[in-house]
Amino acid sequence: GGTTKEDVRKEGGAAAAAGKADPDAETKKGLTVGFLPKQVNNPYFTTADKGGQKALEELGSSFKEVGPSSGTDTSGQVSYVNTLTQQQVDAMAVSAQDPGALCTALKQAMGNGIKVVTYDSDTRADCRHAFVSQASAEDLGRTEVQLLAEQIGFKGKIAILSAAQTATNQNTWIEFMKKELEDPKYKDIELVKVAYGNDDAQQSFQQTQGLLQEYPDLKGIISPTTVGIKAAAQYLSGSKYKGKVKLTGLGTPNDMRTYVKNGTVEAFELWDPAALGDLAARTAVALASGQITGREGETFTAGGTEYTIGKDGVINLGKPTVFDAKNIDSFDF
Amino acid sequence: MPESLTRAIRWDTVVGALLIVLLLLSFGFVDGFGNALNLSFLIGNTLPIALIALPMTLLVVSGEIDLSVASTAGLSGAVMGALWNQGMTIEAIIPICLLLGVVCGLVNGLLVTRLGLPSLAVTIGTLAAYRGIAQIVLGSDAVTDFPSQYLDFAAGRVGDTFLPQAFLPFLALLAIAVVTLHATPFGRSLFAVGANEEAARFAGIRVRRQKLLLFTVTGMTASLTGVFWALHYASARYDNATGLELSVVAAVLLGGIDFDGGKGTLGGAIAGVFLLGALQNVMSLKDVSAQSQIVVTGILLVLSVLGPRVARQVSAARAGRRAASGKPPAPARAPTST
Amino acid sequence: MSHPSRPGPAPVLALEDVAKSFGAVRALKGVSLELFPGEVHALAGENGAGKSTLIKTLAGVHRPDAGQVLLDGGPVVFHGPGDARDAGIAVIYQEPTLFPDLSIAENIFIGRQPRRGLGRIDHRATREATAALMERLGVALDPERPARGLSIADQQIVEIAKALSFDARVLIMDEPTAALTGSEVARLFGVVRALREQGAAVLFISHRLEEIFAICQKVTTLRDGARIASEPLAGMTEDDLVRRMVGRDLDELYPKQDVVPGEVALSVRRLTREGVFTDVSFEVRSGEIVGLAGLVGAGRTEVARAVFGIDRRDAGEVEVKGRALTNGAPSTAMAAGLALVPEDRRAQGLVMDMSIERNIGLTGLRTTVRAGLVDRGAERSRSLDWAVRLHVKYARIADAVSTLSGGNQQKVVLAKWLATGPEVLIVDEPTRGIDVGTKAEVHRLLSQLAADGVAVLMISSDLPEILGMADRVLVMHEGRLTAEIPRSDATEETVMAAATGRAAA
Amino acid sequence: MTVSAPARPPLAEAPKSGGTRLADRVFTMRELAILLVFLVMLGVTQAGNSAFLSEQGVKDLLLNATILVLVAVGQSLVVITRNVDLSVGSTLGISAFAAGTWLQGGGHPVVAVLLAVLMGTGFGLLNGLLVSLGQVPALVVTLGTLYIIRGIDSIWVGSRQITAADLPGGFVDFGSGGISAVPWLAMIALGVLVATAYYMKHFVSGRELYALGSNPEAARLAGIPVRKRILAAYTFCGALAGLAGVLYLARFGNVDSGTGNGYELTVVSAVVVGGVVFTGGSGSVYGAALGALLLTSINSVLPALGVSSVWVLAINGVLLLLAIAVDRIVAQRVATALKKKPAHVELPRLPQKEDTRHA
Ligand SMILES: Nc1ncnc2c1ncn2[C@@H]1O[C@H](COP(=O)(O)OP(=O)(O)OP(=O)(O)O)[C@@H](O)[C@H]1O
Ligand SMILES: Nc1ncnc2c1ncn2[C@@H]1O[C@H](COP(=O)(O)OP(=O)(O)OP(=O)(O)O)[C@@H](O)[C@H]1O
Ligand SMILES: [Mg+2]
Ligand SMILES: [Mg+2]
Repeated sequence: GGTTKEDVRKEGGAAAAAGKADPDAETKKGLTVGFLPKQVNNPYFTTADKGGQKALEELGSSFKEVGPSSGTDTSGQVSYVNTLTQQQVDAMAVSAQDPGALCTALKQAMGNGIKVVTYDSDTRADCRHAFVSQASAEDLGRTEVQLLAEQIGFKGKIAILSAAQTATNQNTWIEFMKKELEDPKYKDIELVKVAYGNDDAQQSFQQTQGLLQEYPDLKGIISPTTVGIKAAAQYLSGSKYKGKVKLTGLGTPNDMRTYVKNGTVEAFELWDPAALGDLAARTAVALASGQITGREGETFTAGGTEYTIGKDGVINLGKPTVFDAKNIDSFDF
Repeated sequence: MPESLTRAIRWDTVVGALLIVLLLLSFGFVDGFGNALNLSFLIGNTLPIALIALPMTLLVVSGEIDLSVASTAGLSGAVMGALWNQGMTIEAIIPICLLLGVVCGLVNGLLVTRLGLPSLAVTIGTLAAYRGIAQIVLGSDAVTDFPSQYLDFAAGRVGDTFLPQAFLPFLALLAIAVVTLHATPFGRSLFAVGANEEAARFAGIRVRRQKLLLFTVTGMTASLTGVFWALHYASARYDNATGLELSVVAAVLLGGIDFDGGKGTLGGAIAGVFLLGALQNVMSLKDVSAQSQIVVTGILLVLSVLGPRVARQVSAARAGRRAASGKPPAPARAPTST
Repeated sequence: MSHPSRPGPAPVLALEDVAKSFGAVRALKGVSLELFPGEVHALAGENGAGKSTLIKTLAGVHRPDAGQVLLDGGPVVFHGPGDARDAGIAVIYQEPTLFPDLSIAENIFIGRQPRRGLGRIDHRATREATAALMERLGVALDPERPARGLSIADQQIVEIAKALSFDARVLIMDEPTAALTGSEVARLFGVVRALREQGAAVLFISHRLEEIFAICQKVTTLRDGARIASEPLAGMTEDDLVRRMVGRDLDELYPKQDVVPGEVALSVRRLTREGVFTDVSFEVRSGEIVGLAGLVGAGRTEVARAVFGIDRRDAGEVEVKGRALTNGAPSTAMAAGLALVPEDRRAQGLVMDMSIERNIGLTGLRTTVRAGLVDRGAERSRSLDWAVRLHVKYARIADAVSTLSGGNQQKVVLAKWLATGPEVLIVDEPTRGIDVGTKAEVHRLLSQLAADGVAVLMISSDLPEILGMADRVLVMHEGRLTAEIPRSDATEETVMAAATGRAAA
Repeated sequence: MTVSAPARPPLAEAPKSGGTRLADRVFTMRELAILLVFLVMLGVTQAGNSAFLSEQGVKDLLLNATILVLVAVGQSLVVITRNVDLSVGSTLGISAFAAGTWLQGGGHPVVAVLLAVLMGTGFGLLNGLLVSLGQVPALVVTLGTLYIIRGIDSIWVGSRQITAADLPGGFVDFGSGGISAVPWLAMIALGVLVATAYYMKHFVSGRELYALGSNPEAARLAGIPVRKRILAAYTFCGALAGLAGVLYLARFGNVDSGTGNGYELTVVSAVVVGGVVFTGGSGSVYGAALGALLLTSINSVLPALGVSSVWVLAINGVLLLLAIAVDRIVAQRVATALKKKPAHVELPRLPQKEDTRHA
């Protein structure tokens, strides 16, 4: 008689949030908040963390950023959680490479009185106080399908070019895309394949080529990853498929500007990463000030907007922005 | 070269000394380094590298290399997750994973010893293959709900001390490895195999069998590491431990193990592993950025080979001077009879 | 000028009071030497006397610690082997230095290939020049064949061809004949004589004294790094020369003891390895020394390898003391009491970077064990014991064997195998590169072993050694045993006849 | 002539009959084996998907291979000298970024190419100096410089990136353009490949690279300028990595601090698959290039056949193993053929001693 999954399930998990929130508590100053992105030197995270830094300066607290130089170095990220714990920051904002791997270290941190906010990419709910979500996964998934469907006239084969197969957020969005496609108005659209480019330019390139060779009558591609969409756009713009195969997904305006202008891409979307960092920072400060504890239903104000904490301590940033030839020049990130 | 033998011996003591100096300095001057939690994290995070470094050192001494270790670890973690999801008991899963590691190692070993392929090439191939199989087995799942007594063992400490519980079994394995390499006939013959395989064969050493055994043990240790990794980080994913092979290789090289085979000590290799681990820990605490840490690691590696080289030249020059000064005055030329 | 008094031509190349040390070892202690055009000069001395070191100093491999090298009477400093080569000095080193991946032609002409327009290599001319050289040496090696897998003898031939290709003013040869049989040696000497007549200066090293007397005019003897004498050979006897080298009179060179052969210890039946040798059967009895003769490439070494299990046999059986040996398993052969002293000491006999102690200890790893661990004390005393018995000249037993002179390395190989206390001993060119004094030692040892009941199979290209030591001589020709000649009938003529296939069975 | 031996066949003729062809076959057969594997793979894929070898498909195949071919050619030179350069990925990344920064500032593309090549040359020189002057194991040194260059790159680049928008349009178009199915980039790579191969076969210094990889000690004794040659091989390898960097920029229109990360294993695989032996002295640049072509094509073949991405990695690994195993078996066949054929063209009837004496 050993231990099986069933036995463990019976034990049940522990809830993270404890204590009582005081919405009227004063916002503390002089706090230190450590940002721990999936990877330093990643433009997306740099923009996000800059947003966090700005918010913290505004609130009179200080900012620091640490992180591994590789986006797959999970053990490296764990040791950085440990480093922040040792340095006794007041709160940390973490974008987790792995939902489970950081748990032990994060729990140690929470045990030492450090408030933990995850942003962009979550861990298990019991390993942090709150999660700042870039946009509701449902919104993202559904709007991307809507964007593409309009571009291809609600007809034809489409494919998805994702990042790694394990990317949790990608997978959630893809689930919602599939749900959206069940709507009868998409009855002429067929999702033929989900390909994985592992957030690597060359691999995303070759996956795009493969999709087009396998389905020569492909009408559109959704790539819900900034690396993937960029690589796919670069490939399309240099091939005979330029303008014929529609491409949309998540991308940054700076990355995609050329391709929107040269007609490879009509429209794509993204939330503002700086706003994400900003909210993560403000949530961290609110937690450290005792204004919230991460329980469902608590509310707090950040940058003039009131946010309500949803189920499992999730806070949604809002709707993503759609970029196209008309508005793209007014963004710079 | 006589120096090259003594070089290995000297270099591993240098690395050991460096490690001690670093530890002493860090205890004294780095905030947050000396507390039990940090030390346990430091050791816990370094353990996977140290574990794999044990058989890797033996393998490298015998003139081979296994780059597939990280993938084997990932595969065993993935299989562990998949079987766990199937509802098997953890007590049955772990032996299966170890067995799987044996098979992985055996495949490497057979390809190298039977087909005579270079191990570097073979294990680059299996590096991809094993990781790929892991991906097929577990897909995008991340399994986290392993039983807490196992998780606690893999992440927990001995009482209130800084020692992770898993460190004690590691010490036992280390002792076994040291004795095997440096005191048994088997280990001793590995040095001969690494330095001159043909001469070893002529001396009646069963080269192929030994190598096969080493690859198998390496595979098993790698899968043990994979199991430990999944429990330590409470997460079984197909991409667990990606890139670990390079860390192991770097640490082992730093410890003075010669990749041409036939040279090195386990003490040096393990000192190298913990030196790198401790250095990274200290640098993080000191807010040295990840990028600069990479540069420091690189410089350390270059110095680890240039250092002994310079030391050798200095000592050779000194010996030459000594010999020259001890020489009697040149004798008068012997008369030639023709 | 070193010798203003001397009339006649000036020396092309000379050493003046040259000293060279390796750490604590003083390999050369103020040695002088002069090489004149049109003269073959011998360098004689025991193993480790400093001959190779002297040659490497002339060749620019080593820089002398003191003293100088004179070229055409003026001092020169060679910064590397390239400088010496450019000065017209061609060297054959003691150990072959070939590039296994390159063809024989490229091995010979590397760096000096004939060119055509724009500095491109003229491959055809290279090939033809090589073929011409081979013709000159009377050996039909294929110029396009890669050097990998050439037998030691063939390697030596390529080395000789390389040295000849320089058309050098000075030709230096460090034991070029050690691996060659009589006919190739004769051929080589023909070429050397021709060169001498064309005015080249030649420096020649050999432990076979008859060779020195056959082609040299002058001899310089070294002992312990110091020059003993430099004198004309005319009027000297072999004993004179030996006395200068060793400092005493020589023991009998072939101290063969008469023994009554015991029972069959090694039995080889219908042994075949396809394409290499066919249907080889013979027996060796306890107490017997059986010689295995043949021309270079006849397949003797291959037979020994297959008997010991290094190579797998395609057919046939091998029995040691009635126990059949597993195919391709040297470890079981060793367990049965078989030992093989291989012919290529660097590649097969020794781990060059390992200490003398551990090299000898390598064959005893399974016997010098206590509680599963290596018994270091026993290992050291076993190694010391044999190193002393074989007069290995070393500084410390923990030194790497690579620091030993060639002959002393050979002794370590012997020690390594004798230490196993074999019942059947196969020695492949056991005295290659060993000086006369030690050679007698080795012979006495083999003789003693036989007297103690060990069965010895001795492969040698040194015909006098075979004739002097063997109770029985087996002769191979092109992969087959062609004759078995009892000691009483064995003469140079009978053995050569069988070896060249003229008396094929 | 010292000796007359009428019984022997004329020697100058003998090699031409069997030897030359055999020796040539030794070298070409290994490459043929890889080529065969490659062609079979293409054939199977074409059968499964007729769009695969369309004009666009062929162009894609060639484009995908270009960068790896260049780096593999450089790497093979280093490996032939019994060394290795693990830092090529880092060099590629940093050179690409340097070129990108130059172009971003409005620089001329030709200068950008020169800049990248120069940068690569510099790092190659550094590696070469460390390895040849220090006479230390190349694996360790270049693993060290891999980290160092990568670190410097990340510190310098930070989170900046250069995208197609920052580059002159002509430059990016050049990256994907060409004459029908043959891209410009592939032509550059082919030019470099053929020139290098010709140099390696027909120039003394090229042959010396083989020699010193085959037996370094003998090379020293033969008076080959060992350090100079090793230095040259590393410099060339670095220069090609730099060139590959700027082509990468043209091709992908995008660089950041992660560009070229982990590339060293791919390059080493390509070289090994291409039959360049790690212990030095044997193999050819054509083999390395074929290895690169094979490896990159696998990544195109699998998606084209509609194989799920989940399987790609595993199949990749197995194919890699298969390729080396096939190569090995071919090599063994050749070795056996060599062994069966005696070293001696024909065993000469050795003349009696008296015959030679009369010289
Ligand atoms: N590289 C080296 N390092 C240390 N000692 C060396 C080295 N080379 C030679 N020696 C020592 O120098 C001495 C002379 O060696 P050398 O090789 O010149 O002898 P030799 O006369 O050629 O002997 P043999 O007949 O055995 O070839 C020996 O004691 C040897 O051990
Ligand atoms: N390792 C090897 N690989 C390939 N061919 C070899 C190898 N060793 C020997 N040969 C070839 O096999 C043939 C038989 O060589 P072998 O060494 O057995 O002859 P031998 O009678 O012992 O002569 P030697 O006097 O050279 O020792 C020769 O033509 C030789 O070139
Ligand atoms: Mg010598
Ligand atoms: Mg032989």
